[in-house]
Amino acid sequence: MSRIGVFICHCGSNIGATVDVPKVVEAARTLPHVVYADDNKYTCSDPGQQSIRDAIEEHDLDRIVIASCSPRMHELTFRKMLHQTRINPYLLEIANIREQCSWVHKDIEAGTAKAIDLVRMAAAKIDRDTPLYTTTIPVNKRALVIGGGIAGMQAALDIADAGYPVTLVEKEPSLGGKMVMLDKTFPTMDCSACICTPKMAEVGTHPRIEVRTCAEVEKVAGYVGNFEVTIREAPKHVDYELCTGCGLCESKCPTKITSEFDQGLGKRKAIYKPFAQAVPSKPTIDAAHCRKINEGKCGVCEKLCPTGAIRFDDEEKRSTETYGAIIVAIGYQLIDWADLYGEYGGRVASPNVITGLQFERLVNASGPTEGHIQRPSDGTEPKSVVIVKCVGSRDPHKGKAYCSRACCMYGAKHAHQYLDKVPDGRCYVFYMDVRTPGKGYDEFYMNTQRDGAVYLRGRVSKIYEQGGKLVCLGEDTLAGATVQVEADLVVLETAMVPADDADRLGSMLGVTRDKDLWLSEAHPKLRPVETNSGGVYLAGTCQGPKDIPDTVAQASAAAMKVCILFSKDELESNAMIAGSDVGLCNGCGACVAICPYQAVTLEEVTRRENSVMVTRTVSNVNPGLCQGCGACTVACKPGAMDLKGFSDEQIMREVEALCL
Amino acid sequence: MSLSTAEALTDALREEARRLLAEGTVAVVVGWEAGRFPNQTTPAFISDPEQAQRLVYGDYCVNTLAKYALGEKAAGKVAVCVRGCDSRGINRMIADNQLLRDEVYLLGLPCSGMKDPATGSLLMKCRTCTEHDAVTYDVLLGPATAAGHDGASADSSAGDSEHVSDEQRFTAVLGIEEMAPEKRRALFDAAFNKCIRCYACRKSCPCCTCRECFVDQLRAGWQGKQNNLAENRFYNITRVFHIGDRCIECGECERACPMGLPLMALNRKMVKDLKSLFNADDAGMTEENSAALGRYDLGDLEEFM
Amino acid sequence: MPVNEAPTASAATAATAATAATAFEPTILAFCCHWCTYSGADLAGLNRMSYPANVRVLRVPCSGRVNPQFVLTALNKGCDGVLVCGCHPGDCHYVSGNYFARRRLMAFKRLLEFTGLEPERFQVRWISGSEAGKFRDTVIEVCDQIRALGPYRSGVSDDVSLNG
Amino acid sequence: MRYAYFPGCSAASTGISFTLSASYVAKRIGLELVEMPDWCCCGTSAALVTSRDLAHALPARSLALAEQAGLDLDVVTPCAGCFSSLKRTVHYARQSDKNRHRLEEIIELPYAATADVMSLLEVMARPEAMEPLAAAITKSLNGLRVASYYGCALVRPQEVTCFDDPEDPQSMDSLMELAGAEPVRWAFKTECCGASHQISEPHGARRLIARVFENAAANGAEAIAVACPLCMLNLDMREAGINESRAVPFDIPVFYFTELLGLAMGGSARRLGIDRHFWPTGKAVRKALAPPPEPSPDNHSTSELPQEVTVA
Repeated sequence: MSRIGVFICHCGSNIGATVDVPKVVEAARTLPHVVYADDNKYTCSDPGQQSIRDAIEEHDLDRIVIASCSPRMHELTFRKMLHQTRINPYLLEIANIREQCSWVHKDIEAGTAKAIDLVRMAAAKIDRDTPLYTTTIPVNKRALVIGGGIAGMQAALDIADAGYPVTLVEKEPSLGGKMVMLDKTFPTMDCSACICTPKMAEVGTHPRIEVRTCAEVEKVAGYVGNFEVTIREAPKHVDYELCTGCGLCESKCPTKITSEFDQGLGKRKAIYKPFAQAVPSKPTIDAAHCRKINEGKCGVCEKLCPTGAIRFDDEEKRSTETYGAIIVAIGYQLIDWADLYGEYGGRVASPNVITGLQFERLVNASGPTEGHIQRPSDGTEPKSVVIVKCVGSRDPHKGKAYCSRACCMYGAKHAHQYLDKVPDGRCYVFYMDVRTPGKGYDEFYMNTQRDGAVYLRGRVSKIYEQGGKLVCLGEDTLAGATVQVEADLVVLETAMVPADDADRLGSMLGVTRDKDLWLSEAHPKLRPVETNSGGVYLAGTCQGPKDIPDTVAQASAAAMKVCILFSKDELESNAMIAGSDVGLCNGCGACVAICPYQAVTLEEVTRRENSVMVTRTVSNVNPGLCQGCGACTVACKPGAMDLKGFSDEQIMREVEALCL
Repeated sequence: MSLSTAEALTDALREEARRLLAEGTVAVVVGWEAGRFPNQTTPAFISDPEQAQRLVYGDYCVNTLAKYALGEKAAGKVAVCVRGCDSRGINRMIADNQLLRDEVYLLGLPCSGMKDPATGSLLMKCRTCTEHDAVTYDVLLGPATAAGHDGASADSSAGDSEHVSDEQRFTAVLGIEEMAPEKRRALFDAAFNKCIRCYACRKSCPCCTCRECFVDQLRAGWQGKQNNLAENRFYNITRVFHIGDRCIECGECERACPMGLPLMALNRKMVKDLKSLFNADDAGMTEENSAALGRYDLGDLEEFM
Repeated sequence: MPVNEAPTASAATAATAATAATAFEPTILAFCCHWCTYSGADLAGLNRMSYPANVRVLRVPCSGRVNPQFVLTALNKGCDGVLVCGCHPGDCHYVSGNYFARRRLMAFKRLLEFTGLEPERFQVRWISGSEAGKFRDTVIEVCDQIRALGPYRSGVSDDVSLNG
Repeated sequence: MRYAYFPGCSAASTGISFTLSASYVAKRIGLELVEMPDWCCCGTSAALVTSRDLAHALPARSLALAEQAGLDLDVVTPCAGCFSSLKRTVHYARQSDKNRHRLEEIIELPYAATADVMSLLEVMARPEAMEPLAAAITKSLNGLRVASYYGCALVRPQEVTCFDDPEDPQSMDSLMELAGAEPVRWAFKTECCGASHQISEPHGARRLIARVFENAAANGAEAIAVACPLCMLNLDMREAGINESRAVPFDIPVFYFTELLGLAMGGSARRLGIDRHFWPTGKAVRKALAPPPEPSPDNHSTSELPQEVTVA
């Protein structure tokens, strides 16, 4: 028999003015199992809470109903109060007789009747409440960071500096991602390599960071605190223990292939380091183009290698390890504009129509042209350049509807760099709007205009080759005239789109994607680095287009979230979660598909039923993942699955109490 | 079907049953055996090869056998005679993780619709059946009817067209939908009043495979035990909601109901809605669980905004 | 008026029906999801809006938690109307709760109407945490509709319709 | 290959050489064109500017009459303007029954929109036409460098025309290649020729024609092939006028693609209507037919012109 205590709050006059509180107290006393009812001026105040604690002792109460303001206001307060008593903090029900009663019903009689009903409902429900306890889940204090760009590196460094071991998985042969490809970074124009390579070196040498290049995540199982991750490492064909990085092999290798790192503008060998400052600064063999591996000929590198580090028969390695948290930092890629913009030349466009990243490689001192801006077609220095912004961005008809945020700034940077390196050159920038939302951003844009960049507000309608020039037809909407510019080089600032494996990785980690396949954060404003999948965090452009300052800030934020998770040995799980009654469950699995958190799985159990040992599958809820929404309980026909705190019986009691 | 076809199929069935039982590939064969009168059959569970003689196949094999497999599988592999409805029932139970495909050995039999023992005309459930031939089987004991429809003797009202159109399939539902709300209320109140809560509908339904039905449990407010209109309505509507998105339209519930409640009208109302609202596919056609209420689509119709 | 008298209508029911005509005030149960509609209702209180007191709000974690059997129990035990409210699809705190709720309740609403229930007696509405006005207007609208319909008889012979 | 044929108003007037050469080629590849009974003006851009209903109803009337006559064949029309109007009507009618009923109401005829509409170019570029074309071609055009000019109406709007690539179409190029000419890769395949603006806004519009010639010349085109009487008119008739204000005049004759196909089938310039052009075509024809079986009479420019047509 439960012994219920009911406490009605006046909340000053907020409730008392339009609800006859003493009458409600009177009515409460008549309710079944209610052994004590009282009212307080301010229940949430300290004396108010003390009066409840005293009443619990004095009247040996075992569950409490508080009729006051909305549970959204003080449910937590009163639970904390119950922690200091012998009553389980979940044996508490709150009747909302302020926001949903006294404040909205002027007529005292109707208000009071409703308040009594609400108290009766709460008392009926609490009669069926059971003590609930949070369970604990062990937390493996090892982090996994996917993606070795600036986001992944910053996150890995922060976590490692906080004392936790990190594994950093990078698909390419070297860390650095897109940032290390850039020449300068806006708005301060400090050289990208100068600020990125030290970070790469720091990550490469950090005692608690294990870098795995040419590696990809293949499978993720488990849940927050206990992820079982399978990592597949592609064969490097070089033994990094022996290799000293002398580069002799690379210099002598006969095979030349277009370099992906140089965005197709330069060449690389079959055994290569993507760029000079690569970390790890050791080469890998590109098996697809290596003559020895494919045709059994050559093998020059093996002969020359002073330490015998070449391993032609290297195999791919798979390892499965446990991690407590995962940070996704897989970055972005540029949209494939050729299929979308036939008017700029499409697949048969002139080689002198290049993307922003290709321009970065041209202007970069360690790039294929040692920093000289040359036309890819004939290597001559372009005397006039046209920069076209929003190619694929803000264009729902042909490309993406969103703005890629960073192109206005790096567009201005490209103009500035060009005018800096070709003093007698002319630079035109076609734009719709110039968006410079950061510190020092607009000043940088003004400087670029002062350098002589001609900003023409209008879209380019057509680019074609005639007389050795690239004729750009467009308009200048401010002057109200069509414009024709003949340029030697055209730079298209193309849209950012998610990396190729974003979709695959998202589904593996249970992270939803938005309509453009960016990974979705838990809440756009309040939880930007978390996801709906516990223990999985986002950093950088994988969550949406952004520039380097935002990326680094998000990386440190994600790292902090991981550190919060690791600051406790165990994770306290949500108390009001679903649970399945093994006796009733026939393992039909209807509940499994409902759960957005993959918290419900079918497990095999062996138990004695009607004196016979039986093995069958039943549903099982993982307390670490279940968030307590209850959608699975409705899918369960026999009612085997029930939600603690909002169980079928509690709700049915509440419904009955309302109707009596 | 003609007498000669019936006899041929019966012999083929007996021969196959005897072989399977003799070889020990299956522990029991579930089929039909003759009842007291010529136009009657009753489910038969044969485990002795000699007894295979008792099996028959003809125009009056009205029971859908799928659910019996659950009861028999403890003894070992079960051979079940399957037509369109039975095979979809087997798929249903496989999709609901209650049965494994290799726990049953399916004997495919052609079906051109069974006859009502009382009237001799085609059963209502066969009149509106959309899938005469077995959708899955291990062996086919006769030519599939979809190809050759020797329905010379079949009741003409079934119409020769093998595929029943949606109008025919949902005639009962459409008829009731057109009635005024009060008349619909009166119709179903009268029906629910007659319900004696014998749960034959649940017993014969391949979707109803819970260990303990919500109706049998003792839970506050969950389900009154009284046999009155309100609690009968509660049971019937809840059962339809539980199986609505998995119903294979075999019509057994309505056929088994001693009080003649329009159960298929209720089930098919939900099947029709789920088909038009979320283009749910017909249940039990494959072993996958394609229950419409177990999934969602971002582009679903919106009517609650 | 719906044909609602069970064949064994007792005298008591006839008497209560007579008094009902004058002062019928419906009892309406509203399942509101904690994250959106419940906070929308609180906001209505914060803004001191006013709406009829016929509605009793029952808080559930998500509209996906609302089991059609709760609705049947409510109607059987004397409620005159049931309202289920939740977040707008896409805003659900639990990602997909209201998508499942939408499909279930669309199918269930048609099933109830098929067996004769007046459509106004069971309604579903997506109301976000900031739509206090929409919550008030919905409550007012539902109350007016059901007041016009009169008490709901679940058809039990010893029908104790709370207000009829 | 049997189609209903919608000639359009220019077929017997300004586009006569398109009709002559098209019928010449059609006969040789077994393309049967059955003229639609009592067809009327397709309304082209004039109707569209006036009222959308008018623009849809005019072609609908012709299509409905064809249906009534039991001519349930897809419709072929040589002129890009007619193609654009008829195709827009079929697209509008097939979008919804409401649209179709609205048309039926206006033209007071039952109209089921069963027949689809295709341009002559689209029909001739189809595989089943390419085989007989290849067979019928007896002489190669000796690598005559031809720039194929598609204009705007044949390929845009893509959702309605559903024909070839709106930015870089290839169908006419493949026909030219088949005829032994060398298709030129150039950038103004689908740019506007100024259409009727050449009349209402001559000063501004002439530049549109000039840049087409410029880009063709810059890419070494020796001739331009077109598939629309209006493109033909604007390019061929006004080339002389444009040359007056140029230091280095263009000398690029303009042909209907069917004329070039006809030449490759051994057709004579007179028979194909090539002698009716404004800009002299002799040099290009001679190169195409070298060694010329017999010197075709060279048409000298304006003197033979019917008096009423004077060069603007």
